[in-house]
Amino acid sequence: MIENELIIEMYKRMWLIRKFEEKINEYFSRGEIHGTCHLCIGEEATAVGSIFALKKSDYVHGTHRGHGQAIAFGTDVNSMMAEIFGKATGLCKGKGGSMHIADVEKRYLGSNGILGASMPISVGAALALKKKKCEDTVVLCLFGDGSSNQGAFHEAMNLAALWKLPLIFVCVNNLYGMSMSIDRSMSDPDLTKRSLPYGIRSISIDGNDIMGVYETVSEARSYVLGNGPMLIVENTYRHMGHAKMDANRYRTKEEINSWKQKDPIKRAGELLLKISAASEQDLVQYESDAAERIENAVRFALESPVLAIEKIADDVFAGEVVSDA
Amino acid sequence: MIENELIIEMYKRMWLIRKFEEKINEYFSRGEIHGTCHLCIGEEATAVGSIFALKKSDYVHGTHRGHGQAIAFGTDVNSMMAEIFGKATGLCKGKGGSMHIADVEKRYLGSNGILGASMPISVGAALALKKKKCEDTVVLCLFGDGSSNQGAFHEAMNLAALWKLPLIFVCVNNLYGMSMSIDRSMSDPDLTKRSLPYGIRSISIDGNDIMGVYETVSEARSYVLGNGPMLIVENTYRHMGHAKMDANRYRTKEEINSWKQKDPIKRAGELLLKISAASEQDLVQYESDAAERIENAVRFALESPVLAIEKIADDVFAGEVVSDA
Amino acid sequence: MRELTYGQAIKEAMTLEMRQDEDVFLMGEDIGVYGGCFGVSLGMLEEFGPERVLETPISELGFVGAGIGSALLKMRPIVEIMFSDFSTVCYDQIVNQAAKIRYMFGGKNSVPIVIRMPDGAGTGAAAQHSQSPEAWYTNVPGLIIIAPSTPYDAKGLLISAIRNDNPVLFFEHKLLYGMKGEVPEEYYTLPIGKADIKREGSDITVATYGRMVHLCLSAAEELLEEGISLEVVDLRTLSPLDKRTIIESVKKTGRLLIVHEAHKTGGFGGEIAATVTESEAFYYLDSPIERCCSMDVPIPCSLELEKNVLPTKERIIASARGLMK
Amino acid sequence: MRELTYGQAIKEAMTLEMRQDEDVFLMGEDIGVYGGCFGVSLGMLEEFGPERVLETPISELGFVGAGIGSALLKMRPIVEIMFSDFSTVCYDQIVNQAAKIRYMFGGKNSVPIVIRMPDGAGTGAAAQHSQSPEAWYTNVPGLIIIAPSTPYDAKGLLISAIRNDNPVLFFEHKLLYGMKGEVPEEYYTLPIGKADIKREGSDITVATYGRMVHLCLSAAEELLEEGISLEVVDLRTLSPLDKRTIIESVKKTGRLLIVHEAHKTGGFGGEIAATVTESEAFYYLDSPIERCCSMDVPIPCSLELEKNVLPTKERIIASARGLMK
Ligand SMILES: Cc1ncc(C[n+]2csc(CCOP(=O)(O)OP(=O)(O)O)c2C)c(N)n1
Ligand SMILES: Cc1ncc(C[n+]2csc(CCOP(=O)(O)OP(=O)(O)O)c2C)c(N)n1
Ligand SMILES: [Mg+2]
Ligand SMILES: [Mg+2]
Repeated sequence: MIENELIIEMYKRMWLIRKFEEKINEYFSRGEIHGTCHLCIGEEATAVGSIFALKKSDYVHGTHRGHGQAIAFGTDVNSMMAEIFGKATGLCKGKGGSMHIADVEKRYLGSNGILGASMPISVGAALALKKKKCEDTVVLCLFGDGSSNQGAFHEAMNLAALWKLPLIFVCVNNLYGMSMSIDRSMSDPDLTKRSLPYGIRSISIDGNDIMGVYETVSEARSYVLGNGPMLIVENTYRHMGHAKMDANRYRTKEEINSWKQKDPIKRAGELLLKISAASEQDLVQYESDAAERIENAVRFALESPVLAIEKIADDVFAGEVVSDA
Repeated sequence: MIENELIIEMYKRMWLIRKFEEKINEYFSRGEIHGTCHLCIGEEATAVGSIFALKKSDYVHGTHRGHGQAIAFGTDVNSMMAEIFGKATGLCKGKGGSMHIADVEKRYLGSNGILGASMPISVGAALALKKKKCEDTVVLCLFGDGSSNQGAFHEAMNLAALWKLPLIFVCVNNLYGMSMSIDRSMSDPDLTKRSLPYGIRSISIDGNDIMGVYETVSEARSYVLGNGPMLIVENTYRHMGHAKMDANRYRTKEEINSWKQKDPIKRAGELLLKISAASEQDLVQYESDAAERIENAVRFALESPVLAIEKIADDVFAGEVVSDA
Repeated sequence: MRELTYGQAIKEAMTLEMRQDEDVFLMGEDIGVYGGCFGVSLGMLEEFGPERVLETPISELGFVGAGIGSALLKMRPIVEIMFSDFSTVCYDQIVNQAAKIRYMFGGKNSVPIVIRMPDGAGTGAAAQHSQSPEAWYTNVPGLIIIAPSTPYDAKGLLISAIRNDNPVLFFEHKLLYGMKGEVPEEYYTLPIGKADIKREGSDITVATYGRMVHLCLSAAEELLEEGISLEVVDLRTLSPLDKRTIIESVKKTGRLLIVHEAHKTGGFGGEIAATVTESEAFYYLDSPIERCCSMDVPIPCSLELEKNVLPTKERIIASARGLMK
Repeated sequence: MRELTYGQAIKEAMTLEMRQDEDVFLMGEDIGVYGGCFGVSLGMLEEFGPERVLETPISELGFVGAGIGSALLKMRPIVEIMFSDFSTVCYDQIVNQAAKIRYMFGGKNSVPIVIRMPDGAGTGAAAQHSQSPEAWYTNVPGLIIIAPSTPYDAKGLLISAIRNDNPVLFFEHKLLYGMKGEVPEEYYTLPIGKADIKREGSDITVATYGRMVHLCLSAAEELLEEGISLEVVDLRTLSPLDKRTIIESVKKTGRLLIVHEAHKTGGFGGEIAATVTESEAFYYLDSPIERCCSMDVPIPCSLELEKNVLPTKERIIASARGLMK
C-alpha cells in the first residue's frame, strides 16, 4: 500500500517534470525565453527515482540538464519557472537561469554549467557531513555519461573512496554527450568499470524503470553510509535535442522513436494499472493536475517583475567585504 | 652475447646516472646550485631499462625526477650538467634548469614541473605519429605513482585508448608522492587497475630488475604499435629525500635501508658476474669511467659562461611575431 | 565583394589551410556532424573526414594537451574549446605548457597551436558561459592573443594564426558569428600585432576590440551629430599589443576611452591605460582616461540584468560625452 | 615585542582559528609530517590530528573542489596549493565555482574558503614554480585577493580571511617565509580592502604589495639620501582594491610608480594605473606613470637570468629617478 502511494507520488512528480519541460520548450521555441536550456524529457525516472530514495536531510548536486532533478527534489516550480523566465521571484532572482537552478540552503546544491565540476564539490559536501558527524545523511551527485570523461571524475572518485564518504555517484547515461555517442567518447562504454580502480562498487540499471531506480538508490543509500561511495549508472535517453538548436543529425528517427516506446512515465502508468493502484481515469487526472500546476507556474513567472536594476550588483559577496576590523 | 653487451651498456648507463646524481647532490647540499632538484638514485633501472627498449626514432616524455631518464635517452651529460648549473651551454641555455631538461628536436619531450601535464601532451605526440603515419614509432610517457591521481591521467588514458595510439605509459612507482605513501594517496594502491576502465592492458613489474624492465617495455613496444596504449607499473624506490630539504620524516630508516639492499645497480652488477659477462674488475672500471665522465661534465659546466643577459628575452616566441603579412 | 558571415569566414580560413597543409587539423567537441556548438565547422567533416576533423570526448584538458603534444611534433592543430569559459579546465595546458615550453626548453622547439574560443555574453547563458576571459591570459608571456571584430579580419587573422609558429588564443565573440561582411575569396593573411583604425576621428581615441568595435562605431556615428569625433582603434591583437598605434592616436586626440566587454576591474583596459600613461602620449592627455566595460559582477542570466551589466552603445556615448566636458 | 617569521605568523593564525572554531580545517598536499613544502604547518598535525590537517593526494582539482563543497555546508576550509603555479589545474574551481556560486545562485549561500598559495620567484625553480599569478584572478568578480608583506600583516589578514564568508586567495611570497617581524601573541584581525602606507613620503607614490614592499622600502631609504622621498603604499588587498588610499597619495605626491613581481604586461599594475588616471588624481600627475615589474618572459632558472628578469632595488631606484627628471 505504502509502495502504491509511493509509485503514485513518483508518477505525479514525473508528470510535473514533463509538463514543466514541455512548457519551457514551447516558450523557448518561440524565442520567448532568454538563454539556453537542456530538457530532460524521457529521463524523468532517473531524477525522480533517485531523489525519492533519499531522506529529507540529504543533499543533491544536479546536472546542467537539471530541471527534473530540482523538481524531484521538491523545489518549488513557481520559483523555478520564474528563474527560467529571468524574474526576481526566481530561485536565484533571475541571475542563474536554467543552468543554475539551486537552493543550497535547502540542500539542493544546484546545477552546474561546467561539466565535471560538480563531482569534487560533492566530495566536499560529503566530507563536511562526515566532519559534522551527520551520521544519517548522504550526498547524491548526478552527472552525464559524457561528463564522466572529465578528469574531475577520476579525482573525485579517488578522494571519495579514500575518505569513505557517504556519496552516491549517479551517472545519467543517455548514450550521448551532445552529439557524441558513448561508444565514440569512451574507449570502453561500460561505465560501471570506471569506478573499479578505486574499489568503488558500481551497478548499471534500467533508468526508465522508476521502481528499479528507487530501490537501487535506496539500497545504495544504506550502503554508502557504512562503506563509502558507490556508482550507479542509470541508462536512459533524452527525447529532445541537446539544447535549443539541435538538428539531431547524430541520431536516427528510429532510435529516438524506439526509446519513446520506453517512456518512463508511460511505463510507470502501466505499472500502476497493473497493480491496480490507479485507474485510467486517475492517470489522466494526475497528468492534468500537473499540467495545471505548470500553467500556474507560468502565470506566476509571467506576472513576476524583473529584479530591480539597482540590485544587479548585490550578491557578489556575502557581508561587508571591506572590513574595519 | 648481444644480451651481455646490452646489460653492460645498461649497467654503465646506470652508473652514469648515479654518478651524475651524486655529484648534483654534492653541489646542491653545499648550496652551490640555484634551484631545486629531484634525484632518482635507486630508480635508475626504470629509466634505463625502459628507454633502452625503445628505438632511436621513439619519443620520451620524462618526469620532474627526470635526470636519469634524460641520460638514459642519451642526452649529453655535459649539456645537462651545464643546464643544472644555469649555464649558456646548457641544453636549455640555463632557462629550464633541473626540472625542465628537454631536447624536443631529438625526441626527448622533456621533464615537466606540473604533475600530470605530460600525459595529455604525450597523447598528442602519439597522435601526431599516427597522423604522420610513422608506423614504427612510439611514445613513452613516464609519471610517478602520486601523479596518477591527477585528472589528466584519466583523460589521457581514455583518449589514448580511444584513438589506439602507440603510447606506453610507464608509472614509476616509488611508493611515495613526496611524503604521501601510495596507500594513503590511492583508495586502492594497485596501480595496474587504473587502466582497466579504458580497456588498457597493464602490468606491474620489479622496477629494480633491469632486464625485466627492458623486456617488458620491449614487448610493450610491439604491443602498442598494433593495439594501442599499455600501462606498465615499475616498482622501485628513491633512496634520497624528495628534493632538497626533506627530513624524511615520513619513512623509516629501516624501510630505506631495506630498499638500498635492492639497489638496481648492485643487482645488475651481480647479474653480470653471474653470467660471466664481466669481472669484478670490469665493474669497478665501469663505475670509475662513469665518475670520470661526470667529473668532466662538472668541469664543463663550471667553465661555461652564463647566457649573455641581453639574450634573456629571446626564445619566448618563435620567429617574428609582429608580422607584416 | 562577396559577403560572408563571421562564422563562415572562420570556416573558410580553416578550410583553405587544411586544403593546402596536411599538418593542419581541427579538434574539439561536437565539431563533426553537429558542426560545432555554433555551427562554424558544419560540412568540414564531409570534406576532410574524421581524422582531420577530430571529435573529442568532453576532456578539454586531455585534448588541448593533445593539441600541444601534436604541435611539438610539428602538426598545426586548431583546437576549438566550445566556450572560452571552459578554458578554465585546461588552463594549465595553455598557461604552463603551451606558453612556456619554448622558452623553458631554450628555444629549440615551438608550439604552433591555435586555440579557438567563442566568448562574450548576450545570449542569456549566464555566469559560466558568457565571459570575456582575455585578461586571464594577457599576463602570460608566450601567448599570442587575437580577437577579431569582422569577417574580413577573422579570416585573415585566423590564417596568420595558423601559419604562426606560436600558441595563439583566438577569441570569437558568439554574437558576431552571424554578422555579415565583405570577405575576399582568396587566401590572405593579416598582420598579427597590428591594430586597425576602423574609423578616424579627432576628439577621442577609443581603444577596443571584438564585438565592442561595432558598438563603438555606432556610438561614433551618433556622436558625430553632436560634433564629437571618435577615432575607433580596433586592437585586433591584444598580445603583442600595437602600442604605437594607440599612442599616436592619443597624441592626436588627447583623450582615451577604453571599451571592452570583460569586467572592468583587472581587465585588459588597465594595460591599455598604463601603456598610454607611461608613454609620451601622457603629455597629450587632456582629460582622465575612461573605461567603459562590464560591471564587476558575474554575468547574470536574465535579459534585463545581462543588458545592464554589459557595455552598451548608450553607455559608450555617455562615457564619451563625459570625456568632452 | 615578540618576533615571528612570516611562516610562523601564518601558522599561528591558522592555529588560533582552528582552536576556536571546529569548522576550520587545513587541507593540502604534504601538510602533515612533512609540514608543507615550505614547512609552514609543521607541528599542526600533532596538535589537530589527521582529520583537521587533512592530507590529500596530488589532486588539486579534486581537493580545491572538495574545499568549496565543504564551504557550501558551512565548513571553513583553508586549502594550501603547494605553489600558486599549480592553481592552473584547479582554475575552474576557483574562477567558475568558488567565485560565482553565490551570485549565480541568487545570494542564498556563501563559500567561505581560504586558498593559500606560495608565489614568487627567486629560488631558481624556473617557469612553472616561480610565478606571481594574481592577475589571473583580478578580473574575476567574487574573489577576495590578499598578498601580505609582513609577518604582522600575514597573521592579521589571514585571520580576517578565515573569518570572511567569501572565497579568499591568499598569496604568500616564498622568499618571505623566513622573514622576521613583530607579531602580537593575541588574536587580532586586520581589515580586508585597506592599503597600508608603510612609509610616508612626498615625491612619489609607490603602489606595491607582497615581497616588493621590502625592496621599495629599501629603495626609499636609499633615495632619501638623494632627496627623493617615496611614499610606499602596501596595497595588502588587491581585490577589493583600496582606491582611495592610492588616489589620495598620488594627489599628494603627483607621481606614481607601480612595482610588482608579476610580469609587466597584463599585470595588476595596469589596474592601478587606470584607477588613478580615471580619478581626480589624474589632474595631479606631474609625470607619466611608471611600472617596474618582471620582464615579459617566463621566469628562467639560472640565478643570473632570474635576477635580471625580476624587479630589483636598483631597478626601482632607477625608475624613481626617472620619474623625478
Ligand atoms: C567543461 C565543459 N565542456 C563542455 C561543455 C558543453 N556541454 C554542455 S552539455 C554537454 C554534453 C554533456 O553530456 P553528458 O554529460 O552526457 O550530459 P547530457 O547532456 O547528455 O545530459 C556539453 C559538451 C560544458 N558545459 N562544460
Ligand atoms: C600539479 C602539481 N602538484 C604538486 C606538485 C608538487 N610536487 C612535485 S613532485 C611531487 C611528488 C610527486 O610524486 P610522484 O608522482 O609519485 O613522483 P616522485 O616524486 O615520487 O618521483 C609533488 C607533490 C607539482 N609539481 N605539480
Ligand atoms: Mg549524456
Ligand atoms: Mg612517487
